[in-house]
Amino acid sequence: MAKILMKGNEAIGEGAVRAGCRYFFGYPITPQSELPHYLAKRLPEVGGLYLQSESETAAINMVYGAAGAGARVMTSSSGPGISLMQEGISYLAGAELPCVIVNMIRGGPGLGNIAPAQSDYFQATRGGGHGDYRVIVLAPASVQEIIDLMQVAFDLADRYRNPVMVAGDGILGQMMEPVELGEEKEIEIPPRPWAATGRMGGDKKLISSLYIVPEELEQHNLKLAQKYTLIIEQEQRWEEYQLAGAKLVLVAFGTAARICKAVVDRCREEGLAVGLIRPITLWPFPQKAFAPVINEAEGFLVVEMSLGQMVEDVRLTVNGRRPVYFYGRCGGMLPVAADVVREVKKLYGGEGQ
Amino acid sequence: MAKILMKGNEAIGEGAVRAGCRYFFGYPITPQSELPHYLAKRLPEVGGLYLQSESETAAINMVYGAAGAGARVMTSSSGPGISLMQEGISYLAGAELPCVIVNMIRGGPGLGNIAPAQSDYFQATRGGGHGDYRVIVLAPASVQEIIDLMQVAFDLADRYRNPVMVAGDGILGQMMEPVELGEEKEIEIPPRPWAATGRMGGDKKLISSLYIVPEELEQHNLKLAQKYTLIIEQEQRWEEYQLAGAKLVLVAFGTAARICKAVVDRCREEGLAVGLIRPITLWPFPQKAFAPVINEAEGFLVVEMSLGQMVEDVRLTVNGRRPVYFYGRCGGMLPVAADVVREVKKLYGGEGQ
Amino acid sequence: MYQAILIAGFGGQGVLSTGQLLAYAGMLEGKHVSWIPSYGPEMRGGTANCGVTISDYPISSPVVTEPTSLIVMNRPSLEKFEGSVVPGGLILVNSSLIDIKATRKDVRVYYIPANELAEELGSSKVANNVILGALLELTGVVTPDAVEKSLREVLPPHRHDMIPLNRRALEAGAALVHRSAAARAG
Amino acid sequence: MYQAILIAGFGGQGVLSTGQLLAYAGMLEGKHVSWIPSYGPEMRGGTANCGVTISDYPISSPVVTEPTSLIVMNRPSLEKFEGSVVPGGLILVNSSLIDIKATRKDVRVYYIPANELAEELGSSKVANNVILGALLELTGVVTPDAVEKSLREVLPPHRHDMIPLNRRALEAGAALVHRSAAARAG
Amino acid sequence: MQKVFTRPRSLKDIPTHYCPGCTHGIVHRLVAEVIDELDIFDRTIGVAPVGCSVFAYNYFDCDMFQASHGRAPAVATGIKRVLPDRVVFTYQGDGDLAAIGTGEIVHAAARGEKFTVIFINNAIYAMTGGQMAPTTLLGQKTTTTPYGRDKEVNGYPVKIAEMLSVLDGTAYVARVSVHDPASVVKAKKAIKRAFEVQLAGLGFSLVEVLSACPTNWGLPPVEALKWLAENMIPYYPLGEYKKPAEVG
Amino acid sequence: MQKVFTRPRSLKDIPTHYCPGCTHGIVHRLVAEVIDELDIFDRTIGVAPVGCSVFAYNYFDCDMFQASHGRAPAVATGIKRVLPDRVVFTYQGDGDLAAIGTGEIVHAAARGEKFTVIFINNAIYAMTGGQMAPTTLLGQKTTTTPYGRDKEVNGYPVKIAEMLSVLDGTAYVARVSVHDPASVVKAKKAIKRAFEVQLAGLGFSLVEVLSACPTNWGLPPVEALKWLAENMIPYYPLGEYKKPAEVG
Amino acid sequence: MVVARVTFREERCKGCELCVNFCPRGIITMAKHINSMGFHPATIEDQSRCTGCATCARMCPDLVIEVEREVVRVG
Amino acid sequence: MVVARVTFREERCKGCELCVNFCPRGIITMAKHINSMGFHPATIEDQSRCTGCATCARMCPDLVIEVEREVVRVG
Ligand SMILES: Cc1ncc(C[n+]2csc(CCOP(=O)(O)OP(=O)(O)O)c2C)c(N)n1
Ligand SMILES: Cc1ncc(C[n+]2csc(CCOP(=O)(O)OP(=O)(O)O)c2C)c(N)n1
Ligand code: SF4
Ligand code: SF4
Ligand code: SF4
Ligand code: SF4
Ligand code: SF4
Ligand code: SF4
Ligand SMILES: [Mg+2]
Ligand SMILES: [Mg+2]
Repeated sequence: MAKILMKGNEAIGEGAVRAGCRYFFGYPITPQSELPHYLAKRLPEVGGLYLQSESETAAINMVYGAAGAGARVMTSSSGPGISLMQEGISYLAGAELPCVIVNMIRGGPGLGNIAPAQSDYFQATRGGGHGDYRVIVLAPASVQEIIDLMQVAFDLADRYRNPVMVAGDGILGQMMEPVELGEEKEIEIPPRPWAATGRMGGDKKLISSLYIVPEELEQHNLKLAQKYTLIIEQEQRWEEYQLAGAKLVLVAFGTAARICKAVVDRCREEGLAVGLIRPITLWPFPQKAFAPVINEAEGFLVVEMSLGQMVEDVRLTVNGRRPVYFYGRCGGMLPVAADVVREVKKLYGGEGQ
Repeated sequence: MAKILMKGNEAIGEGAVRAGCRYFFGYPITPQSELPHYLAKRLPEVGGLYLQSESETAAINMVYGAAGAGARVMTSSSGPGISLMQEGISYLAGAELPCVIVNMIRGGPGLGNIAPAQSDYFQATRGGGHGDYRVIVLAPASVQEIIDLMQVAFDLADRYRNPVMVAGDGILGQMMEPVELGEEKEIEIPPRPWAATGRMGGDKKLISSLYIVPEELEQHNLKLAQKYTLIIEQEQRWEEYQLAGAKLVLVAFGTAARICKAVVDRCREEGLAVGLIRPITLWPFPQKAFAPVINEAEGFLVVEMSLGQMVEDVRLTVNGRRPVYFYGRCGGMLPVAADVVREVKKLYGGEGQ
Repeated sequence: MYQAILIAGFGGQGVLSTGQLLAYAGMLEGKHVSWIPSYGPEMRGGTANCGVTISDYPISSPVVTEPTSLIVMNRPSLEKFEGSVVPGGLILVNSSLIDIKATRKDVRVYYIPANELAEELGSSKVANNVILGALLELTGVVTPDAVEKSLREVLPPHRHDMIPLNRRALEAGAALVHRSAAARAG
Repeated sequence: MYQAILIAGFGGQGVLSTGQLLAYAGMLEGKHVSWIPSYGPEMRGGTANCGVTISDYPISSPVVTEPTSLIVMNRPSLEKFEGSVVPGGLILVNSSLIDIKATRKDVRVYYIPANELAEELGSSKVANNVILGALLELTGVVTPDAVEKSLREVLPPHRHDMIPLNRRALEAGAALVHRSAAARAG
Repeated sequence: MQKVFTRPRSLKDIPTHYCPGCTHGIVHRLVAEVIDELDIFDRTIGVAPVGCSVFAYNYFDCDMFQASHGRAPAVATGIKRVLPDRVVFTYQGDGDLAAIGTGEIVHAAARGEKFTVIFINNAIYAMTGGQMAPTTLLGQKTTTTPYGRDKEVNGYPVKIAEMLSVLDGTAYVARVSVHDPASVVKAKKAIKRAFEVQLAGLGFSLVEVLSACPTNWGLPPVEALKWLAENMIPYYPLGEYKKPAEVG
Repeated sequence: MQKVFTRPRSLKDIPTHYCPGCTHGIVHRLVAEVIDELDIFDRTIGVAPVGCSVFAYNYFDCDMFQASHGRAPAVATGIKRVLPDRVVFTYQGDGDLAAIGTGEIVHAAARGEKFTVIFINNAIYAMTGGQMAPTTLLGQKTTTTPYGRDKEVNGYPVKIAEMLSVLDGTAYVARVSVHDPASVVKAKKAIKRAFEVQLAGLGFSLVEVLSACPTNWGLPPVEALKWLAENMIPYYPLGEYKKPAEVG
Repeated sequence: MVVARVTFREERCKGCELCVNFCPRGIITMAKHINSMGFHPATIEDQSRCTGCATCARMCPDLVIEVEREVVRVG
Repeated sequence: MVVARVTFREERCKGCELCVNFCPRGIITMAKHINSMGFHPATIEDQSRCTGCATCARMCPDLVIEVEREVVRVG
């Protein structure tokens, strides 16, 4: 099939529709507006529903209702709105409901600005809400990958009965790239025997995260923990770029990773053995990606559009065996390839820090 | 002065009043209810205001208004309510407003239950809201310490113009212990030249976290980062218990730390060289506490009322130099001293894991 | 001296305030004390219990999971907590309300018809104090004087006329176990 | 082939859609392409620019910080972005709207009275295409045919009658730089 | 002999956790009776958020959702939009609906969501220990208005039925009470109408029920009902505030 | 010659970021004129949340707070409770006040908070790109109602002035417009009254201003004002919905 | 004369006395003994005076009361 | 005859034409040239016909217009 040129935000919408999502509840916020605009048009075409909620808090709870009633459902927002969803996300995780939440990260804290950033990494991977829970976090780096990962996102949500977050930034959302959409397939949504859809002659079903007896809540927590362990084992995803023989390994995701690819290219041109690990799942963090390189690599340079958040996961993974350096831009500023190359050269050979 | 018997939740209220706090905005939730009850009575006595807000979201924004207008102000909640405050906390941090936020942590995720837990550690220390920001987090372990730390909390908030969180749990809140309140002092609140109190002939003041130009937001972020670095240097607090010669060092805070003290006592009685580091500041994490013991200690055992959150900070601190073990109870269950002793014995001498 | 006392019963039976009174008395005697409540899943009406620790040394953990003494005011509490008492510990059973016996052999168990004794004194409301008196007598954890003093500080002035009755209840409980101890000895 | 083109001007001057057109054409020619917008602090009315990358190889970074070619439609954009162009690169200045000159000496600079040429063709709306034609002529990044084909796919059918005019605009731009190149050569 | 009064099948036959004399129990029964009478049990889905009725999911025997505090209308919206042929109701307290959940209830009403809200106004946050609710009366003492609710500090009680009636999306809004047998009969009628409005697809329906909380009011149950009649009803007049032409 | 019309001193003398013909500019001026006329500039504190008027803090020359989306009434409550002798106003859009901030505005009103709300109803989320607001009219096309607002999907536009008037805590509620010179004069009068009500300590005051967004309505400014008059006013009748006896 | 029967499911009674208060015949009283939940349960004194009006049942929050009545078939 | 003067602060004008539309005298028009913001600014054609009613200023969202009027002192 022919390629078409598409914005990242629109690709999220189209990817969701093609993954069988028929319900969107959300509240407008920059820089993800093209997504609701797209879905407001597109969902009715496929018999779906775009409903603008009165707030992000309402949106995430509509998602809770729709997911509990058995639908493939999603919402989308950015920083401030995602913060408002934290209680709801914690409930979704607690009640084990599948859904997809998009966060097009912007500059923070507070109102900050609408420029691209990655400073919601902690919130996404550690759980910005209360309690012990985890959300699977996917970080695409191109418009084509958005299309592909939306299917993955809905599938993972269903497989593990867990919220999945797709984390991008304003650049990914507004950038246009060619995409191959492929045939539109009839999606079969896995059966949901647990959904509360009215008894209709069957057993009573309950959607809840309340376990008033501590012994029971502990059991529930341990059950969730088991699930999370399984996800850590099975679902780590990453891309490797020029890792062969790399002495310095860059680690970056999303837009920062694209810039880092350019950095790797330039460095390799200049004969510097630099490679890149691009986490695609931010949680579970792709620790497996590090095992094969840790012996050869002399160090790691984490590049983020933040003051340094993923760098903690890299440090936890490397666990003191190699130095881990950090380079970041923040507040909506992008790392410039030339600056990162300079940083690489400073570190190269281990003269860093 | 004579001691009086006081509940932890009430001590928070009394401690706040004695620290010069005159404004409380909050929404009821178990297990911190005694605090609003106490302040609803107490604040009017000292010319202060207890105002019950329509929601936690409103509460934290009332705090924003009151703090920006120059008041010593606090709010309080637990898990679900704290999650709803995340956007507001991010705004407070972004606008650099001083205030105190109490979280009496309960079992999660979702509605969970009302039993004591520590599973909001990530949320508190990593920022559950969006953007790069930090909140100073204090974790008292006794009613007397609550009284003392409330003063510290308000002072730190003012010194750094930053929100301070006091993190307890249902046990700390509902437990009664004797406290020495001391003389009620006239508190002088530091001047707030930045507060927006009406121009009254002076310069215009603005309370805001909006920096629409990325270059400016980056500068703002870097300024915040500098402040955070200063806090990390200056404000690490912890208690050491029986650390001399400890081969196994327990690390625990709050209620779990009290249980661990009993564990240390029993172990020492049995001749096992076990000690305890009790972080009082959860952020900044007291990394300095580890330097003196890391050579002698053969390992660390982190005990939490969660599935393991602070353990990441211990791992980041120890950075692979010693094994770090974890023991936790969750869902509102408490570690039982005897069980932890058993765990210690398993690990003692390094036969662990 | 280290005593960890667990007091358990129905919500509304006053187990929480009895525990507070005990802790208060310990404080007045210069001991380290802590009091900690625990509620059942029901918001009210269900079971309630509290743990009181009184010690000569700073209290590491206020959580009473292995009590040295247990006071039980209803049957479910006896069934639930009997096993947790340390060997050699003490169980005080309100036999006015509990129709079964404890099964532990390695602890001392006393059956106190607290409600009946209290009603004899003039008010079933002081049943808790009867049983508390027995505890004081058997453990010496605090003195009855300290409890009386605590009452004076805890009760609002208009209810201070209740204090003599409470004192008599303490004494009745003490006398009972004294007698029964004597009986045993005899 | 690797071209990173930055197109900058006021919001409302159509710089974003011109960039999209270029990217589309690149895609139709089987190239790797990306388009990325950037807005000024103002919600609207302020400055706007977009970066288009067209390459024979997969595009690592879509962010155009060091353009090989720069098209500027207003004075602030020239002032802001002139310095970012790679040495040896290209700057196309819409001299109908910009009354200053570029200062760089290590790049090729062309001044194109795009609005005037467009009005000569019949509509000032095709000014962007005039300047785009010049870019195509000077860099060969895509063919005018590909742009025409893109227009056919991008424009709604009822506006396809605009395509010939757009094509003429491309050609006018091309001719101009052709001429000026000839002039230089001459 | 014929049974003239027996428990509705839509309620599970287990004891509730409610306090003696708590009228939550009466309202539960009325809702269940209506579900039985309309024969919709099998396709009914209930939503109970946080409040004393948080365990309602144990009592109503239909499919149930436990929702976060105040958000039941949003959850119900999600359910009903996915399953438009099911019958959906929420059961919310006054802290829940009239405080934290104000945005959700106003907008569900404005959107004309086709579900039914049972709104228990007991002038208190009961579950969390008797704090002031938005509906607490002036002068009423609660754990957070120890000196009585003062309009200068806490403002005025919120009249939900009146406020929501203003919205074009509401089809049926009534305020009832359960403080005596006659009121109970009327309350049931209103609840039935609300469900009928939903079944007819006419829009949003809400029944505000004045309800007693003997425990937190500090009154014996019989006294509590008297207090309700004497204090709440004058401020919260009973009646049907809005009804569609189609309904009686 | 005497100046009969010149800029109020409460507005900073800088250009605004508003689009051509955006009536946010007119309302800014009216508020500033009222502040000048009441001579309260020095003790006035404004609160502007998110929306096209997010930069209002740059224009009003008094002390200002930038508030999170929808929460200006909560922020203003915090300010006014700490500084009861200051004059506090919020300036909020319809997305802000009537959607995400519903809970905050209803409860500030119910509490009778003594500040003034300027509520800009332009039937759209302007700042974020023209999405449907709760106040968007039926049939109106926006970026999220590409087929026109459909009551079956999105329900009915919310009438804020009417709804808040029901609350006992509101002292002054009016709806005005700025679509022609006579309306502008009336709008200013209402804004002045609202501030006077605050100064007199009578309670909560709110002025809903029907305002044009030519950009997102896709109309030239003059057409936009006509559209407002012909479409918005019939659904949102102008007038004083509530006023205290003390005020004219 | 009406033939009616009210039955109290004693173990479910919470002793709230609402039935006592609202029975038009005033024939319900609270028992002396205590049920398994610790409450004095409601009980009917004189079954024969009961009209089967079900007022008690209607006011009982705990579904303790069931009411039966003789149906008089006319014709 | 009224002596009045309207002054347009040209660089602030966004060319919205509201003043043009509402001037009762119809004496405001849009200039051919473009100001620094890129708009055709409003301008007055015949100052002498201006009544100084300030309608234009009242409708201008951008405070472009200032109005002066001769005060006729009576007596
Ligand atoms: C976000 C959040 N905030 C607060 C609470 C605590 N909470 C639980 S129920 C409740 C209010 C209960 O009052 P109401 O809704 O009137 O129900 P009632 O108990 O009176 O029946 C509160 C504040 C919570 N669970 N979640
Ligand atoms: C929590 C949160 N959600 C969403 C946004 C994005 N947002 C900013 S302004 C706005 C709505 C603006 O509409 P309105 O309040 O009507 O003001 P207008 O722009 O129309 O003047 C939205 C949704 C935000 N900043 N914060
Ligand atoms: S506390 Fe009040 S509302 Fe809750 S169950 Fe008891 S009486 Fe009912
Ligand atoms: S988008 Fe609309 S509301 Fe915003 S400035 Fe432009 S015209 Fe005004
Ligand atoms: S049925 Fe009527 S008469 Fe009989 S006991 Fe009940 S209320 Fe009394
Ligand atoms: S109303 Fe029901 S619960 Fe109350 S006393 Fe009568 S039978 Fe018992
Ligand atoms: S002052 Fe009146 S007459 Fe003069 S230009 Fe303005 S609107 Fe026209
Ligand atoms: S109203 Fe103001 S901005 Fe608009 S055209 Fe007239 S002078 Fe210019
Ligand atoms: Mg209530
Ligand atoms: Mg708007």
